[in-house]
Amino acid sequence: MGAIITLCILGILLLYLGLFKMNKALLPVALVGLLVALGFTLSAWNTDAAPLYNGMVVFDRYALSFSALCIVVTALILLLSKEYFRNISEHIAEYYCLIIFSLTGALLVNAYHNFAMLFVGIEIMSVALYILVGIRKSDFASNEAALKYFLMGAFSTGFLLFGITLMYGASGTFDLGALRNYVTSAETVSPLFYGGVLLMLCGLCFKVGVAPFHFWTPDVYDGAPILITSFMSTVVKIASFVGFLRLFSTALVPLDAFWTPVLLTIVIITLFVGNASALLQSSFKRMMAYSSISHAGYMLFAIVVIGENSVPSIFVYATAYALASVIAFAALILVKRMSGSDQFESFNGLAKRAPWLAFALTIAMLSLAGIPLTAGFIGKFMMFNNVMGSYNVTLLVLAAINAAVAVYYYLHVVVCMYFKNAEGAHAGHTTMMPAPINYKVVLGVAAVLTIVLGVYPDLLLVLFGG
Amino acid sequence: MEAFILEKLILVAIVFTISLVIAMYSTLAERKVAGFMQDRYGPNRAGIGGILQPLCDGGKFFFKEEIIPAGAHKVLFVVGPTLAIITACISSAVIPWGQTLTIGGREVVLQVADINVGVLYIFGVVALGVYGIMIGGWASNNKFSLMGAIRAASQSISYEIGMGLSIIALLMVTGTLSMGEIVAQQSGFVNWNIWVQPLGFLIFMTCAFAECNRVPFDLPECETELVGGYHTEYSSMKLGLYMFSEYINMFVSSALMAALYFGGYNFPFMYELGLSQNWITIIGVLVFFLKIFGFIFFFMWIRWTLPRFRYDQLMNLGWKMLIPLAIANIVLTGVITIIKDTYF
Amino acid sequence: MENIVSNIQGIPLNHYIIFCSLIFAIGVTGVLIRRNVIIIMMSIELMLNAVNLLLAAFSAYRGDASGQVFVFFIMALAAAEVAVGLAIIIMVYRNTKSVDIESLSKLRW
Amino acid sequence: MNNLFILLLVPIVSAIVLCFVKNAGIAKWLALAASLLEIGLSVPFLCAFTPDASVQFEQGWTWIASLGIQFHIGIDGISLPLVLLTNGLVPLIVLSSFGKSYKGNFFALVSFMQAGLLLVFMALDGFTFYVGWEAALIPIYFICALWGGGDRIRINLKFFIYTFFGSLLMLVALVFLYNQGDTRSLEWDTLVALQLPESTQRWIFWAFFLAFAIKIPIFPFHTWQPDTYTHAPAAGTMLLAGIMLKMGVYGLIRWLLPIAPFGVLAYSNVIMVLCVIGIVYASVIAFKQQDAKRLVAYSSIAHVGLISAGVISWHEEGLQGAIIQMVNHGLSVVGLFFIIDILQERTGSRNLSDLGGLAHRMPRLAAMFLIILMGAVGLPLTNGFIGEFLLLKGLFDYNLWYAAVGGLTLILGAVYMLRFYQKAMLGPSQERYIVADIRGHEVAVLAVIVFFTLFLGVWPMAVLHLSEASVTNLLNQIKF
Amino acid sequence: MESVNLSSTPVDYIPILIQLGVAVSFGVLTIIGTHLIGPKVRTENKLGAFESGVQVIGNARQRFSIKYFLVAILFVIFDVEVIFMYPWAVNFREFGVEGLIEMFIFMGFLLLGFIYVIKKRALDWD
Repeated sequence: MGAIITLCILGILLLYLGLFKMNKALLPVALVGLLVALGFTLSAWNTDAAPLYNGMVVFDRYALSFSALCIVVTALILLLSKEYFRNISEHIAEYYCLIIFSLTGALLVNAYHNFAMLFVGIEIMSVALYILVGIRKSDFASNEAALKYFLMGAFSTGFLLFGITLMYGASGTFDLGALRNYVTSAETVSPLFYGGVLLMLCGLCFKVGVAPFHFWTPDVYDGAPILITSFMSTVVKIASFVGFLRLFSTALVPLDAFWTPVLLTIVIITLFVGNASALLQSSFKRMMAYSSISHAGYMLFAIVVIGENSVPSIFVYATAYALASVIAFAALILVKRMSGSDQFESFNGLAKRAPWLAFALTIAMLSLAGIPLTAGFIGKFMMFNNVMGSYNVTLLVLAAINAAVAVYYYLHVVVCMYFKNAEGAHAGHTTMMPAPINYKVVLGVAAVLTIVLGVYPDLLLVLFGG
Repeated sequence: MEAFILEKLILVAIVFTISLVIAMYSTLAERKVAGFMQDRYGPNRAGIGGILQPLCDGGKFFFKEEIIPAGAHKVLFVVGPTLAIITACISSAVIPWGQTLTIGGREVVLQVADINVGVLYIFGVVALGVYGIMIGGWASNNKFSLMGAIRAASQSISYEIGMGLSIIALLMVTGTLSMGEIVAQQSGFVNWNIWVQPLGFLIFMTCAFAECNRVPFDLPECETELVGGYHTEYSSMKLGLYMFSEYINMFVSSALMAALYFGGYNFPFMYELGLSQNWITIIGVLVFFLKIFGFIFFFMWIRWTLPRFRYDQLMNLGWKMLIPLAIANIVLTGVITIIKDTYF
Repeated sequence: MENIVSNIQGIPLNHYIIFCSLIFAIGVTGVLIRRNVIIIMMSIELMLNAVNLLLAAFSAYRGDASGQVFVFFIMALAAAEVAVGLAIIIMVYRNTKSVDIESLSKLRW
Repeated sequence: MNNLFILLLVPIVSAIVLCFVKNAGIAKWLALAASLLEIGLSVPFLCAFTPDASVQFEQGWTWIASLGIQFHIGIDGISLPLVLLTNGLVPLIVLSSFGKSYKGNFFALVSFMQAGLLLVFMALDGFTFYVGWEAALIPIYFICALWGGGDRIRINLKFFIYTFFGSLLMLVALVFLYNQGDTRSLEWDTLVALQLPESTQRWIFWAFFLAFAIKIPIFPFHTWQPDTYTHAPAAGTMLLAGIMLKMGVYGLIRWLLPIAPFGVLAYSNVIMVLCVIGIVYASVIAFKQQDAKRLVAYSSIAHVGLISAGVISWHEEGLQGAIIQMVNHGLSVVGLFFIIDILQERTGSRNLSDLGGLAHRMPRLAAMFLIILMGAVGLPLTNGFIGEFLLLKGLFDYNLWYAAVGGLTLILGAVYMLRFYQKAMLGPSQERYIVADIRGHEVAVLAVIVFFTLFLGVWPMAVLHLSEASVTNLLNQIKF
Repeated sequence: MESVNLSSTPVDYIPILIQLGVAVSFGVLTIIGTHLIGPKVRTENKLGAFESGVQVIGNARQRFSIKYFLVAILFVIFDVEVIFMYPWAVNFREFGVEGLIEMFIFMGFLLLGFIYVIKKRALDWD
């Protein structure tokens, strides 16, 4: 809880720093605040995890680990923001503040134990993002993305709420624990409850952006400023998944015969739609958007087959995915700053101009593709393992096919960087303008972490008492 | 059940008539007060001392030509004033006019409806009031009207926050949302809420002025700038309805202030004089109306005393003065109440 | 409270459920078929209000206040959402001079 | 001193160091030194190895404790020849690139790949094996795509995705196996002891087989191979053909046979047919080739077809033949590709119709070429002979007809290889080429290859006695 | 205080409906009445928009200052926050000191937002 309170105060503090024209202090203060929040999160690690505040939130290890991940990823993203926001607009403090608030919402979603907190968390997270997506006020794409995100977000919230309502109508509670009691003890679960589960599934699928509820994702990810896209596709996505998993693993497991087929269908559609669409993209950013859809499909594996391994596997997968995404988007920011485009072509010849950047991006892509010795592989292995636990061989083979397809578009950017030469205006540049130090730090940290986790994943897994 | 409905029907009819009559005569009173303040007579031709003047005005409204401008949205143009008068008329439903009156063995409560969320009801209805103005102003397709309508909307929502916050402090004292309860608690004289909520009352009153679009907050219709504002294009009885609704609003807010802060029908020594219940009730009603008239007079007094605000002053007063003050009032009330409860 | 509960319970629960589902469905349909952004937003509000109503009904039936508290949360956050949404729509309108969803076609799905 | 992990560590360290070396001159010497050090380090293993069935020099650490995954390496008679082959060929490949001006990153990739290959050959844990398997793929992809020619991007992407898809299937199978049994483990011992039901073994077989078959490549899965070989840089081709395809064969022997014996049994006829078709088909195609590199590429398909058939034949001779032939094929194919590279460098073409009559201008090359060629064809007293003989013997024991058709490989191989030699070296001399004979590092590389070609031809037991016990043990281990 | 009548039945709302009915009929009847009684002489000038006698230029339904919009948004937010206080205020004594502190924290955040809005000059009309 300390983390959430810290972040609330931090957000307001940032807002007021901006008010008093202390823009230079924004980033350091934000990072220190995140550090404090991380400290709170980690210090609660060994305490008893009982639901707090009348069962509203629970800070078990599950919540804490994901909270820590979200905080770390946010810190990495904020490190990238130094010049980024300044180029967009003068309201820098507000953006920091909104990101922090969004993170607060994410933490709340991580730790909810009552639907009220799930709803509040999701809303805090999303409402802040609606604004962030549209921070390029005069950029039409950004406007459009903001509007679409807003409409879709609000729409899906409606589904989520109706689902919650029906479940409440059937069980008379919003509390996850009580809900579980209801599901396990009631002789016949009311049909209302089933309807509620379905609607909630729809709502949550909208939020995490899996097919067939994914159609907003590419547009929004594409239209939003890159930094915000990276935040959305990492922290927000992870938090939504955590909320998703918590609901199903805590309360709805006994009903798995009902929702597993539904979810299974969704997973398969997601994998194919995400991959097939990503294959066709000519823009790196859009490719990342679609790839995030297919990764959402992989992460759903952990929910389709809920078991003791679900949490660690989704955690490792999410970590790998988040790190790789941060690298990818950081690289994209740098490349776009130079070439003004987020097409694959602008990556041409990057290996010559900025070898280390290209190297880091290659690691990220390999990690996303799930090649061994990167964190992505461990995530994929654990996910596969998870599914295999219930002998879903067919699903696994489909996943393997998709993973092979995915390699194609992940390597596309590697191909551009290493094997193609820059043409046109940038051909003359033998070196790119050097990346700012903060980018170097972020890229370095993320790349090293990706490799280290790929080589020695026990660093993370030990958290879950393996 | 039938008796209950009949009783309420009669009560509604009486309340309705009274509010209409008061609204009508407020116009006369206004002019008379103006005359008094400006050292002149005011209307004095129709009837003795101009007593028939409102009737003449009303008649004139009816017989004037009604004009619906060519560019106006026909339906909304008519809906606007209708909505305004409806909301004005129904807000008085929860005000307790007096205690129970025993007529032929039947106890009649002099309150149309004693619902447990009376205060919220009033707020809800008052908030609706702005729609009438907004719709009418927009439908007119006139720049002045639109201007006036927007100003009205903006002003009324701004002051609604202050009003809500000031009421919260009052609710902390009363512990109930029922109008009947609130007034019943203020029996006698020392129990009046004004003694514990003076600041709240001031805020509430200011906001009430603004909600009624009365001078000094009558920017939506200031004739010197906006030529009547939202009702520039209105004529005949539709204009009349707007004016009616405004005066009824004034009447209702006066009643509200009297009921919430000045004890409503309660008067000093009401139980000590040994009067029978019916007499207490009748005197109470008279006292209540006396208080209402006092407030209406106050409204008019202010009108002819203070100049109109500028728009920025208006917004500044609402947002930067009243809201912080109201919050401070809540904090103060909370702290004092807690201290009082704990230590005394 | 008992009184109001018994009165609400006078109406079968199914009626509330069907009624609210209908409103919700109307909202969903509105979102899906209307092209004016403002109307879409209003449809979304309609969905939320269907939820509110149903929550209140359930809450009354179960004599459990938590449903009504939830309604508070929904209202508050819906307000925040609307505030942001309106701002976004204004921003879009300033750039495109239109509130038609069809005009948003720069990004293609 | 016999620490296998150090053997792995040396190439990794050298790869990291080489990453930072910009100077081409320093880089190549550094790379050579590292690979020679690696040989030096592997010789003690050969000496200390006792040729019995046991797994030796074992080393194991817990890798991912919570998943029960080990980092487990060790060597037995089957892997030792391949480890030695890898370590032996890498310096040759490095040396063969001395003529080019590769920078440190090239050699870094080669070293990294060497580490991956070694890991594959040493792995005794499925996870370790898979990691090595993929780790070897990344550098070769970069080597081929960065320094290759032709439509390298498309070709190599195809190669990568093709093989990656195969390995994903293997991953699926591994994950499945991981979930079998009482303890979660991917240890080789555990997996072999699983005794899965036959129906399960059947699909496990296909999952593994596809991964290996694509890598080897066996007939219908070979389509990536000729293009990739042709357009890769010489060193890349050598790595691919010389060592990497052995990963597949090794996988068949090490993992497929013991884990899914019933699967092998059930489908061995199918596989055999595929192998045999591959042999004939590739030989015929090779005969029609004008591009020398393509010719050798197809010949390679034919050879590995025979090797795979030998493995599948399930006889000691077949397996022994497969092992020695892997070594032989590695040697000869590296030599051949190097020779082609030399020819191309000198003449600017590797098209057979452009070449001719080079023998008298390059006598040393011609001689060495001939010996290596003989080895590839499988003439007695060269290394290829004993390998092919054993393979055919195994095949013969399995089924006469397969052996008969498989035997064509000898005849057809002789035909297209000799045609190659004749077109390139003999015949009317093309006056427009001013070519110098081989020298320096070229001689060194070829001389080593020639030496081993003859050495193994004379004394094949050098390899065979290493693996004999292990192969027998493997065959005994498999219970039907 | 003992006789606090917290219950409210739908019957209590019937008088309100009655009053609503009366009000609606009054409004509608008046409108219809004037429509029937008043004279109708339409001229173009009379039906045009009134702009103090000046020639009408353009449509009246045009964009207006963003400030009004800002006020509207702020109202929506603050008014909803105020709603949260009603239940608290009514039951204020039961919640005691703890409730008071909690609400003060809530109001503190509200106030911080409010100060931010003022500092950002969102409410300044120039």
